[in-house]
Amino acid sequence: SQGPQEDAAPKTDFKIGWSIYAGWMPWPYAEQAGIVKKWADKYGLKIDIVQVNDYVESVNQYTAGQLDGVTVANMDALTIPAAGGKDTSAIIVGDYSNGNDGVLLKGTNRLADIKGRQVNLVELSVSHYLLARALESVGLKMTDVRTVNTADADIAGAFTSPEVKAAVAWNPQLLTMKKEPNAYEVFSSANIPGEILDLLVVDTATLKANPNLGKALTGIWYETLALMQRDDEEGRKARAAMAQLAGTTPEMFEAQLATTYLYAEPAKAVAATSDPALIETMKRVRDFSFSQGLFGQGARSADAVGMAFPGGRTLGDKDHITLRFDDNFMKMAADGGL
Amino acid sequence: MRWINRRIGRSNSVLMGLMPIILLLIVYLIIAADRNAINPSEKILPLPNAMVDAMRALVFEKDALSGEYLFWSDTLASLRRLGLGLAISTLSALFVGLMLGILPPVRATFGMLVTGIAIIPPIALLPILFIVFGLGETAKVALIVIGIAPFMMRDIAGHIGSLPREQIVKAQTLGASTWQLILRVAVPQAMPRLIEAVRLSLGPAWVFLISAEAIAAEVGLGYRIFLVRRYLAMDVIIPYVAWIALLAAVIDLFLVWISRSAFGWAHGSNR
Amino acid sequence: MRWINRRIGRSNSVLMGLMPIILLLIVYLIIAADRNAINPSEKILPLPNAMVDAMRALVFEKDALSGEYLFWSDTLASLRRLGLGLAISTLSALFVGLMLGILPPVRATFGMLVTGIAIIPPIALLPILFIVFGLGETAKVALIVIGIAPFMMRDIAGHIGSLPREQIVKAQTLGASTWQLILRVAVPQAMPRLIEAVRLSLGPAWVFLISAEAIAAEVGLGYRIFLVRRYLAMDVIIPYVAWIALLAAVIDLFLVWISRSAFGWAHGSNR
Amino acid sequence: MSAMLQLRDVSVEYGDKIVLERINLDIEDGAFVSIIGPSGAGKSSLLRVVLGQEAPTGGRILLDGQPLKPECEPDRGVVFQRYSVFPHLTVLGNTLFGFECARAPLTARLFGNRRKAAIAEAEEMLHAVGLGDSLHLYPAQMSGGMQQRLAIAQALIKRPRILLLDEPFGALDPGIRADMHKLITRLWNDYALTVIMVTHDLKEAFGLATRVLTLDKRRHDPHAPDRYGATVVFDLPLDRKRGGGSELNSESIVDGAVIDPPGITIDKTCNI
Amino acid sequence: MSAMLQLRDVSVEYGDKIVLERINLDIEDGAFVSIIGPSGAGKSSLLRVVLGQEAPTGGRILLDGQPLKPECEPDRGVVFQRYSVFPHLTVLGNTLFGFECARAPLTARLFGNRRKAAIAEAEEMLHAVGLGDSLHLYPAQMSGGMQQRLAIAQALIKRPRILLLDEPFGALDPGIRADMHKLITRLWNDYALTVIMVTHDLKEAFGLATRVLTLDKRRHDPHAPDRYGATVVFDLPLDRKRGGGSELNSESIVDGAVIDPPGITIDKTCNI
Ligand SMILES: Nc1ncnc2c1ncn2[C@@H]1O[C@H](COP(=O)(O)OP(=O)(O)OP(=O)(O)O)[C@@H](O)[C@H]1O
Ligand SMILES: Nc1ncnc2c1ncn2[C@@H]1O[C@H](COP(=O)(O)OP(=O)(O)OP(=O)(O)O)[C@@H](O)[C@H]1O
Ligand SMILES: [Mg+2]
Ligand SMILES: [Mg+2]
Repeated sequence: SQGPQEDAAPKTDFKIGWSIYAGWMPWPYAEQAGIVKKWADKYGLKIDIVQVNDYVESVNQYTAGQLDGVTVANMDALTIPAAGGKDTSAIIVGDYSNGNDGVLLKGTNRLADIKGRQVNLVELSVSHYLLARALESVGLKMTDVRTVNTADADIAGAFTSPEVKAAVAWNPQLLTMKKEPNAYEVFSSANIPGEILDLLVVDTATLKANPNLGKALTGIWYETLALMQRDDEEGRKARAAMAQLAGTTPEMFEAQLATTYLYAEPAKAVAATSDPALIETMKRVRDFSFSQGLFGQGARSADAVGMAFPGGRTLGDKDHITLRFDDNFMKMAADGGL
Repeated sequence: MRWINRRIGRSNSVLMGLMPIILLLIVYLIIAADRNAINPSEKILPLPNAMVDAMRALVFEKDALSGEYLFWSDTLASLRRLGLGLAISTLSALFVGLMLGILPPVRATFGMLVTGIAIIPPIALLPILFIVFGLGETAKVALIVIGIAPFMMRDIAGHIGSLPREQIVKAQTLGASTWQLILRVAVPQAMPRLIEAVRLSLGPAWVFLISAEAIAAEVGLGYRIFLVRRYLAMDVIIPYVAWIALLAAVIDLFLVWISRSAFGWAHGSNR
Repeated sequence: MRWINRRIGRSNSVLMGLMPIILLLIVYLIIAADRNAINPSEKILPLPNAMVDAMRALVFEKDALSGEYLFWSDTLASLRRLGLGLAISTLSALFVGLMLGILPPVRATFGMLVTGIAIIPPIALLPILFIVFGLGETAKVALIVIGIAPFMMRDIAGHIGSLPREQIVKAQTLGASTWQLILRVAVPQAMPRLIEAVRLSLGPAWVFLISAEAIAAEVGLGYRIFLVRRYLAMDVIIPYVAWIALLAAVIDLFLVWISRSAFGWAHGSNR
Repeated sequence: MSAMLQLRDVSVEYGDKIVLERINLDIEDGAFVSIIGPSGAGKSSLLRVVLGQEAPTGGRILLDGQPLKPECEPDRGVVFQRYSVFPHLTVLGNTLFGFECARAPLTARLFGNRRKAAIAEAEEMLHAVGLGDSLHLYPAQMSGGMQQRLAIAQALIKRPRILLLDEPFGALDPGIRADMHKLITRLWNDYALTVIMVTHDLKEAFGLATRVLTLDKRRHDPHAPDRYGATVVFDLPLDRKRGGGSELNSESIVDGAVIDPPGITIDKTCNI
Repeated sequence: MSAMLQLRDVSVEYGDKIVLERINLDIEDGAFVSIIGPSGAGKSSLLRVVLGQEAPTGGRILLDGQPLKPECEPDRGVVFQRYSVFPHLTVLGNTLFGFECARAPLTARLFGNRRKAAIAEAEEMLHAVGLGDSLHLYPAQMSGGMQQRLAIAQALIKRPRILLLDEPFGALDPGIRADMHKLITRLWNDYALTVIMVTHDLKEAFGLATRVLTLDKRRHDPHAPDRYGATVVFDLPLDRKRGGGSELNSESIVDGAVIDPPGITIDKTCNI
């Protein structure tokens, strides 16, 4: 059985799931470029980077124990594995969405015009959260719009339909949809910097039993980031390869990276993780999730799921901490201790 | 007595049929209890009490936002779409299947096209479907129809095409025109098969309905399932799937009953 | 001459069959040209030259990273999964269908279960499927099997169940045991129907394959379609779908050919 | 005037197998032709081409001097060897079918008084074939002989110009068979039908017909049995005329049959 | 010793319709029983219950003193009224089927020498029924009479203890029919079979059998035709004995038949 509370025995084979998103493309690139193997060998491990096409399914599979780690947004880490009782550690805070998610309206560039419209979006996702924040910013309530759940793979196609007048989406779909004539981006994650975080999470028990896994993953991540940040031929080549892995052109990929705030240096990531603002953000995300019923029917209060932050600070039920922001490995990377 | 010759009575047959289903339920309960013992907030294989808790709100409580009983409005919306999709598919299958099966020129002209449509996976061409049918109810019904009608057409065409040639000849010697032959010989003999085809298509129809509701919807059984999949709420998904299975089983039994009572000649002991 | 009696020759029939398909193509071209004239960056209905451009890289150029021709490795991967799924479904349909069709006790015990499984939409239970079968090839093949095998089983069971009772009786008077009767009477007569069932299941099988590849895969026709769907790259999707249709049509013709050459007795003019 | 039905060098082949070889035949209007011949000779095949169900592989068939379309017309009625009736219609429904097609081109169903009239006619015919008690049975609920009688009633009630019968009375007991002989003779007389009947019962063949044809192979190559086809080896005009009584003493059959079995003796001198 | 096959108050009903009513019958080992009776009387139904295909609605059937299982056993062979052969097997395959089941319990297929021996035996039987030239045809490629002969060969080759024949020779021409009579008589003689044969040909019934049964309704209510069932109204033992020649002068039939039609005269004094 894959019960997360079990004390996982030390092992050497690990599976890390990822799905296509600008901020996560370093993972498959690292695998193809041999960076994964290099670090895995260094710690005597075998790390399998598994692509799951459907983002929700990748997180579900992680929750079900099929994967040891997965790339996930902060809100989903909270509502799927953590709320499902799976003790999860976020060991890498990779980036925050700085315009990668946006609210689009057709025929108007005033956000307030969204009132009364039907909005297509992936319900209960970060898009939903972004919409809530956008409405809040112009004094509207969730009940002022009608949401229509639309699959992320189909939202670009759906947006071309004349019936659809408003949508919330993330990249790369967002870029495609922006090209639709008459479409305006009226609100984006750039308006709420640092609230939509993209993480790498691993099973806490597995990590405890195999600290080397955390070290190897962190090592892989920052070596790859350093490579892709370079402005020379090699850096360009790396980015072009990632673009291809994402099924797009280098230009489109660069455009997506431009709206992704990558914590390229581990020190910055450590700073962001230990910043009390993160607690504030997670509280807001949590309250939103609870109000939408994302903690399941059993949860009686927003405090049902406990979170831990660097420096021993916590949020919610201290006895049931299932989401831990763990900056130890990023610190090691910052200190060159890997 | 040889196994082929063992006839099973009606009540026995129901009992025996329930056995493996009850067995599966027990296996599920054991595994689920096991997992729940290890992780009290286990989400993937919830225990019945968790399902009951989760469903109670959906079934008995008005939703704060919409003021509706979600479970029932989901059911109603899905059944309406399914019913419409099935009805359109059945009628078009009867019509096209008959033409294909009995009129060689029609078969020559459209047989390949129907096969082609049957073969193309509609979910791959969704964007084009959006353009043609929009995103509303039409699109959902259309996806069901595109998904199952070609299969039904081919099935009916095959059945009609294999009617004994003697019957066709006989009808013509009795003065039947093409139209009369279709009306009085082909249609009535296609009916039991059509019901059979609807029964066989019921599973795929639900698949397409749920796919359609997963793509864009505000209400519906498939909508709810895909929505709560976002937080792995199997305590809602499993009861919903069980409910779908129950609805489908009822429709299935109803179809069997219609076929037996309206087309008894097709069910007589064939000697 | 009455329409029922017009026999169409082979070559005429091919010509007539191509007509509506060519007509559809022309309609597509007109609409696409129209849309492209209005919006030069039209994405949903691309013109053929755009498709050729988009496909050239996939078909003829090695992918820099993997060193593979993407189009061909997609095709290979999908065909392998499809083939495996179809093979397993066919074998299990033959086996289970026979047992259900010919042995009343088996039908009583498992008929309801098979109907139940046929009715439950497997995509609603995807999370459980992937948990049970993992994220590898097994899950994709399993989705195909769960999607189409129950239908095929019911179809074969129905066909075998409606074999003339005289044949079963006759075989027994000739000394056939249950096993011999299955082997020599039921199996051979189920074969042409089985091929027919595979043909009818081909469409659904592609749907399930693509659904599976949409969720978890790194290569495959459905994977590519869903990958580029994010960018609304219909210039890749449409050729891919056309290719799927072509592959399916070839498989279909191949199955017809097998059936005709191996089971000629089932295709003789029925007098 | 030339014969109504003319076969000119008609041959039928199935693949390599030659079944009928260069058949030349003239059938006059109002004839009652019996066809006899060994099993597998091609009697049913001959009926099929005359019916228009199949086109002959070679030769021409003329009806009233016009080439026969390879299509079945309502001027020809048929009773198939393997009596086929519509499984989804009751006895009455099967019998009414011909009327409904003729009298209701659009709906192929009759209502009200026209339906009553049609039913009366159908019931009379069904009584004549002994199915008066079984009006509402489906074919699957009937015995072989009953289905055969239904097929006969179905074809006879239309009074087709040419009636093609393929062993129509094979599955009937002598009593009913005699009734059938009377019935067919009466209809042939009253409606000027032309009848072509395949039978294995020589007495029936000679008793009812105005002409008996024997179909058989003229040549037989034991090493290549499919090489030569059958043709008309004997063509025997009889002197029975329309309007005359049946040559068959049906009475004697009825008397000597099931009702009174002890009366039957096997008469060795009976040379049929 | 009691009779091999005993029917005690056997009745058969389909829904409300009473078909057979309280039939009591003893059939001795080695008997050749012909059953005659009007169409729809229940002859085929009687064969079906004796075969074990259907259980009687009432009464008991004993075989060798044991209750008969409602199941078909290989000790009983059958030729159905609507001759049914396996459509997916050739003539040879259909005939070999019985051997293959008996001699290869696992594969139901014979190979090598055993197959050769079986084929030789099958070919002999097929020659006897006149299908020696058609070994590799499928049923769909054969005429009605050929299919019927195949069904006969298929049943006879197994030499079952009890042979049930439902109008086995109905679709055959007189020449072949005479051959069949000889064949069945020879097998009945040589293998001590018990034969129960339904036929409409009285000459056949009386010529071949040691006993003739007539099945008919004893009472008939014209207002409720389904009210009363048929039963055995006559039971006639004949003096034909196993080993004796056929009472039927087959020679005369062959002589007087198709080969030489002009020799045929309709003998009005012939009282069958
Ligand atoms: N499934 C059924 N339902 C209702 N009635 C039936 C069914 N099967 C047979 N019968 C009736 O049983 C009676 C006897 O049928 P059976 O086939 O035994 O007659 P038969 O003596 O063999 O006649 P034939 O000489 O015409 O073959 C018929 O009147 C028929 O209508
Ligand atoms: N589809 C076919 N393919 C090959 N041969 C065929 C086909 N149909 C019929 N035949 C052959 O044609 C010949 C004549 O068949 P037909 O049915 O006309 O015979 P028949 O004279 O009616 O015989 P019976 O008296 O037995 O009914 C047979 O030898 C048969 O094998
Ligand atoms: Mg014939
Ligand atoms: Mg009978």
